[in-house]
Amino acid sequence: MKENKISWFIGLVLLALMFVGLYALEKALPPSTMLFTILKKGVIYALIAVSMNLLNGFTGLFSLGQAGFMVIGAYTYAILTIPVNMRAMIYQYYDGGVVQFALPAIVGLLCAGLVAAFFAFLVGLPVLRLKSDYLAIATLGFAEIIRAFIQYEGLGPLTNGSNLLRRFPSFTGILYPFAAVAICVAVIVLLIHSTYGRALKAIRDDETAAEAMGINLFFHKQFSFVTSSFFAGIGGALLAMYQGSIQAATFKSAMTYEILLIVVIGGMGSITGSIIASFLFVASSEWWLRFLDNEMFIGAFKMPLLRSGFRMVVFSVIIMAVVLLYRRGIMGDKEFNLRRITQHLTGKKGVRHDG
Amino acid sequence: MGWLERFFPYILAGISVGGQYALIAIGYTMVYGILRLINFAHGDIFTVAGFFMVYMNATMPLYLSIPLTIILTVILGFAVERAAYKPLRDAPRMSIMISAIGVSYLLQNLMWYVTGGLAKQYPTIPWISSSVTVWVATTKIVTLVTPVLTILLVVLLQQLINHTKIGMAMRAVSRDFETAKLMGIQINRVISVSFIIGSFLAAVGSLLYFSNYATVTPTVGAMPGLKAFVAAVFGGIGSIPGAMIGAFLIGISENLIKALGYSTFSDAFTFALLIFVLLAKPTGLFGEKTIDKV
Amino acid sequence: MMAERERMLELTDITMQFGGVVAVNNLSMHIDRGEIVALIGPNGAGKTTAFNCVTGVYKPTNGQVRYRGGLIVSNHPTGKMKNMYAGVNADKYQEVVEHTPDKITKLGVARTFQNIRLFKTQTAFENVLIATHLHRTSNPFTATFRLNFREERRMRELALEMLSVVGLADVRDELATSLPYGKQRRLEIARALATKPQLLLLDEPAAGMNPQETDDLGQFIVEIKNQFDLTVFLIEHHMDLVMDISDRIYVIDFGKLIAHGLPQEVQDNPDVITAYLGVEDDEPA
Amino acid sequence: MKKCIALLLILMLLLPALAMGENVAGTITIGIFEPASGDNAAGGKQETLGMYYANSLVNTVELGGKTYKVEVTEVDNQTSADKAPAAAQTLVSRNVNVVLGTYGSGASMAAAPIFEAAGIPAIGASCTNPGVTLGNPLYWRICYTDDFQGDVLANFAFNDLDVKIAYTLNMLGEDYGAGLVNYFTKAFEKLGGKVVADTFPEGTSDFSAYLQNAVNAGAGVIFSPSSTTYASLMLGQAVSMNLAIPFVAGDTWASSVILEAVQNSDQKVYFSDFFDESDKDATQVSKDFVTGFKAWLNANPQNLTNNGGNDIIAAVSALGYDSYMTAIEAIKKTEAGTKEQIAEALPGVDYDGVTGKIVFDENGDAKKDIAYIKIADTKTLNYIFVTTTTIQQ
Repeated sequence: MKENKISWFIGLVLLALMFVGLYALEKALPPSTMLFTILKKGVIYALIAVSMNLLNGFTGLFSLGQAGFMVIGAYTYAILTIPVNMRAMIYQYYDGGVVQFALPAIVGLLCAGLVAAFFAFLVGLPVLRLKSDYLAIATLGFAEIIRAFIQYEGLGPLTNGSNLLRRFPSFTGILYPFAAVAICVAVIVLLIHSTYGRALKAIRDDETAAEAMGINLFFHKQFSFVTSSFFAGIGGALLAMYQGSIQAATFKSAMTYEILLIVVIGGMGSITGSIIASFLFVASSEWWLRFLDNEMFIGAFKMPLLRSGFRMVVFSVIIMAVVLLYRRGIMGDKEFNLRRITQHLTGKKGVRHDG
Repeated sequence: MGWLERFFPYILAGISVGGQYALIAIGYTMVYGILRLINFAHGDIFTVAGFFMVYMNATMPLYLSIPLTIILTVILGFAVERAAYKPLRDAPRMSIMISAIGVSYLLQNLMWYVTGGLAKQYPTIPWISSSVTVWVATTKIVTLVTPVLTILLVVLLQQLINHTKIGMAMRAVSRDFETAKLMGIQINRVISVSFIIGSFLAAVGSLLYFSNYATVTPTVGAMPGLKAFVAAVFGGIGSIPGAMIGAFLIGISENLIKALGYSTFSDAFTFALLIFVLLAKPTGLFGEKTIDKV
Repeated sequence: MMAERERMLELTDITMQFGGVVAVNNLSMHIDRGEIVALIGPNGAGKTTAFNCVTGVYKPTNGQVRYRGGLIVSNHPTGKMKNMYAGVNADKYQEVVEHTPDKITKLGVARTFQNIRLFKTQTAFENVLIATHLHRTSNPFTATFRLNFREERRMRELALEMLSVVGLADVRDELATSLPYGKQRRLEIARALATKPQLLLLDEPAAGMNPQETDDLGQFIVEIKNQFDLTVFLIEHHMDLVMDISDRIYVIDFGKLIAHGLPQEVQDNPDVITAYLGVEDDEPA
Repeated sequence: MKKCIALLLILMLLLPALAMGENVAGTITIGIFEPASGDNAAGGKQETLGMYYANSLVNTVELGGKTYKVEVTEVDNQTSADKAPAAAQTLVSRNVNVVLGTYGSGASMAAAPIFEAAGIPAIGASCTNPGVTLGNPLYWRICYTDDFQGDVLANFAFNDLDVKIAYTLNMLGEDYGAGLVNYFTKAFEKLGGKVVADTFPEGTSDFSAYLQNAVNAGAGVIFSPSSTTYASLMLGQAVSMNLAIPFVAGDTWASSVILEAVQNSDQKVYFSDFFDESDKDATQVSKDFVTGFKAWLNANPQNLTNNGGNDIIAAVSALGYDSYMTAIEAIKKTEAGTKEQIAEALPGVDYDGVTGKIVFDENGDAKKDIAYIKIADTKTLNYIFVTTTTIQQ
């Protein structure tokens, strides 16, 4: 117990240090630097990855519905928070749409989570009775169904159909998303170490034994599913804020696969793993490798192969390499709590160990 | 206009689409039956086969390019298994599946890079590409050929699986991987064979598919791939006839949905249908029930 | 003397049929409070299946199970099974009662598993701790934000107590699966005890133990029985263990009850002897 | 082995240093924000070609006696609303002074806030959705907009083709098509026509059901503004069905992909376009452009493939050219060509482009009121100019 308290304390200190670091960073560098974009997107992906890890890594439920709950979150947020005077312009084909009020961003954010959770509850009722891959394909299907409904012309006045939603309140600095994600992840970590979290792990390890110990399978699965979706919804809303505009068409199953990649590369059942992985993933796909897309001359010598699209090829090769070399992900199911090293190496990357 | 007369063209299209799904679905279902692996890369192998054809046809006549396409595709499928799945045999199931997603990612990006993301026109294969009028519907001959060929291939495949040594081995492995291993069945050989067959059918599928829809893009395989997988699950993943029937059902139903004017939900409907089937029969229409021992 | 005791568990006409295979055939038996009753039989006689019918893992094809007078399982053949049903009293138990295993555990029936089923990724302590959840009152919210810390402390104390009862307190932080076989068995018992059961079902607790360990286990079972005034329902192969500790013994073969009574009676029963000398079949247990 | 990977990842941390196109004093960087991959890669590449060609002609400007070098830097936005922001951010981080693009309005709208936040002016070449400039003060546009285009095409279908029932088909979840269909429908119904609407989900290959729907609806024309990828699919099947119904579509269909799809068939395909290379009474500017651009294309095989394997000039190339030149015009009006100065200068630009005169209205839209309607010639694989339509708004 005591040991646990200490680690919590150190965790909080690290968190504080991280924010100080971020603040300093923001003051030091010009806002246009790519680093901030990466940090923003990375931290948001981190939340989504962690939420998916809660389901796939800690409960052993193989779900592929994440994108579906993200899109719900994103749209809920957008629909609720777009300033009224903008609506006429954005819902250009639906004369202003039906929603004619705007909630403050933070409320919208919460609603995003709640609505996603609510849908998860409905979806979970039938689907969670399915096992492993069948559950996966069923959840994948639900994500697609949700997308179809959002794009449905008939719902246009609410969702703006196929068209973008934009001009909803967003964040400028990097502190906002980091704070939001930090809170959410902290809650997830607390949950995982609570009695309920232990029950989830028990289910993952051995359903039959868990049930024989008096753990109600359906309730706990449903609980995990709903919680995960709640945070996926918030993640979706944050993603919307980060992008500044959203379109249902972009929340494809491919997005879920990306998240799943992050989770597995990070390590099933490792929070810190998911977080580290998402930063690496975002940074290498969006930033570090971009130069590969442009023809480059070193002196008179034209670098071969470099042309648009090459970035993604290299990126996917790296992913394959990581998958093949780190079978259980870079973290396995361990957590990153070598405190000094955390602080030293990745403190800036927002790694929160969870004692 | 009579009911049948009105819907005939849709049903015809549906059957043909179903046939194409089936050819891909079998690849999924065989691999799953043996490795319990959702081979996400399968849809992309199908697409790559399309590009093979496009590029080779530019340099050589059909009677060379068609067999070559099939061979290359088979080699690709085989190589993918050896490179990306075999090393992970004893790794957790999830990481093999991620490897599959990775491969699919890689193939798509490679195709994008090579083609520059531009749509390519598929070569027209004489005879099957030409139009024909069946009662009230005008369509390509390939539309009619596809389902027939599909059923033919499935029957052959069933023969292979039920009456040959390798087929027996396959069934053994899909029943009980470990025991089969202990019984001295060369697992790797069996797995390779199933990938080869799967890729072969994917190649044939892509020939038929793209002679019908003559545009090849790097992502064109994604949707048929997903639908085929759904079909495989629908029919009870692991069962080949199941996959075929599932594919035809999905193909026809989604076309009828479009006919009824709910095209917005044609995909959604497919998934809804799947979920309902799974809820009624948790292992699909023809999947065998499993009692988990305690 | 027996008569005064409370009926802890009563099986009537329990039949479990998988397709054509009749794993348990028309089994009726009872256990009274404070008894140690053993169910024995050759491999694949259907012992574990009987257990699974009691604990709600399987839904028997036919028959009833009463726990302390209350009906916890009741079923009769339906659908396809109607025609292929091989047992008796097909339409005697019209009402259908089924509980999920967790529900039955909550009622006070705990079990261990023949093929050890510990939570692999967790320590010995956590394994037991999970079982203490049964009596928690906290909801997800209070649990997450540690508003249930008192309860949490109580659970941990209980878990630790159970660990020391089975003498594993010293290995509390070791990974459950890293423990030696015998200790894993004991851990399973500790885990079962942590659910505060009244009826304890032990599925071959001595499997794979040497005579010495088996002896200790025998004494241990008696001890915990007295300490927590349990009733014990035991499946076992080690005859001497069974003979030592059980008050009564039921013998089944091919799912059918072939003998029951005091250890001595059973031991001398010719059917039992033939059953045991008879060739073992390989039908799944 | 694992160490290697780790090392590799660390190494990549350093690479961006190479990538960063640091803005040297004395150069003005123009960011090209276009799709090089994805459904709209074909169009994006053609538009980009126009810009590169323009750059090859004009790559220096004289400002206050000082010669500034004009460089272009390109980034692929995949025309997807979720990839666009990061791509836009990349341009921002390369300190571009002005942005050109993009093909596909969705990506423009998605990126607009980011350019705006960085104070970088952007010039849309072919993004026709009104939303691009509407409420985006730093976004300008040199082509006509969907409401105009929809109007034009509706009138063309109703009057010139004399059709009373139209069948519209656009991709579910794609804003370009949805928008154009919306305006077309409004206009067509105002004229007294009847519209049967249908949408297809992304990834559709089999359009026979939809075409059949069109037949059953008794449609006289199929209005299907969609990416060329899907266009060629539906045209291919229309051909094999011997569909008698003509197609009408928006600017995206001005692509050789379409021509190939209807090769040697008698399928009629009309589409509106920004510019006509074979225009008899074309201005000298456009005549020069046509000859010059063709020569430039043929000079470099890579360019030729990016243009779709032939030297037919796509209107988007012309627009790409004009967008670049417009930027140059604006830059010429500044002292040092900073992004702020360019943003100030743009509203005052008055430039005779290849695609017509470019003067911006208060929205930031070029006052364009002419659309070229063309039909795809299935024999000679070329576009035939049908009519120009103008609508006073």
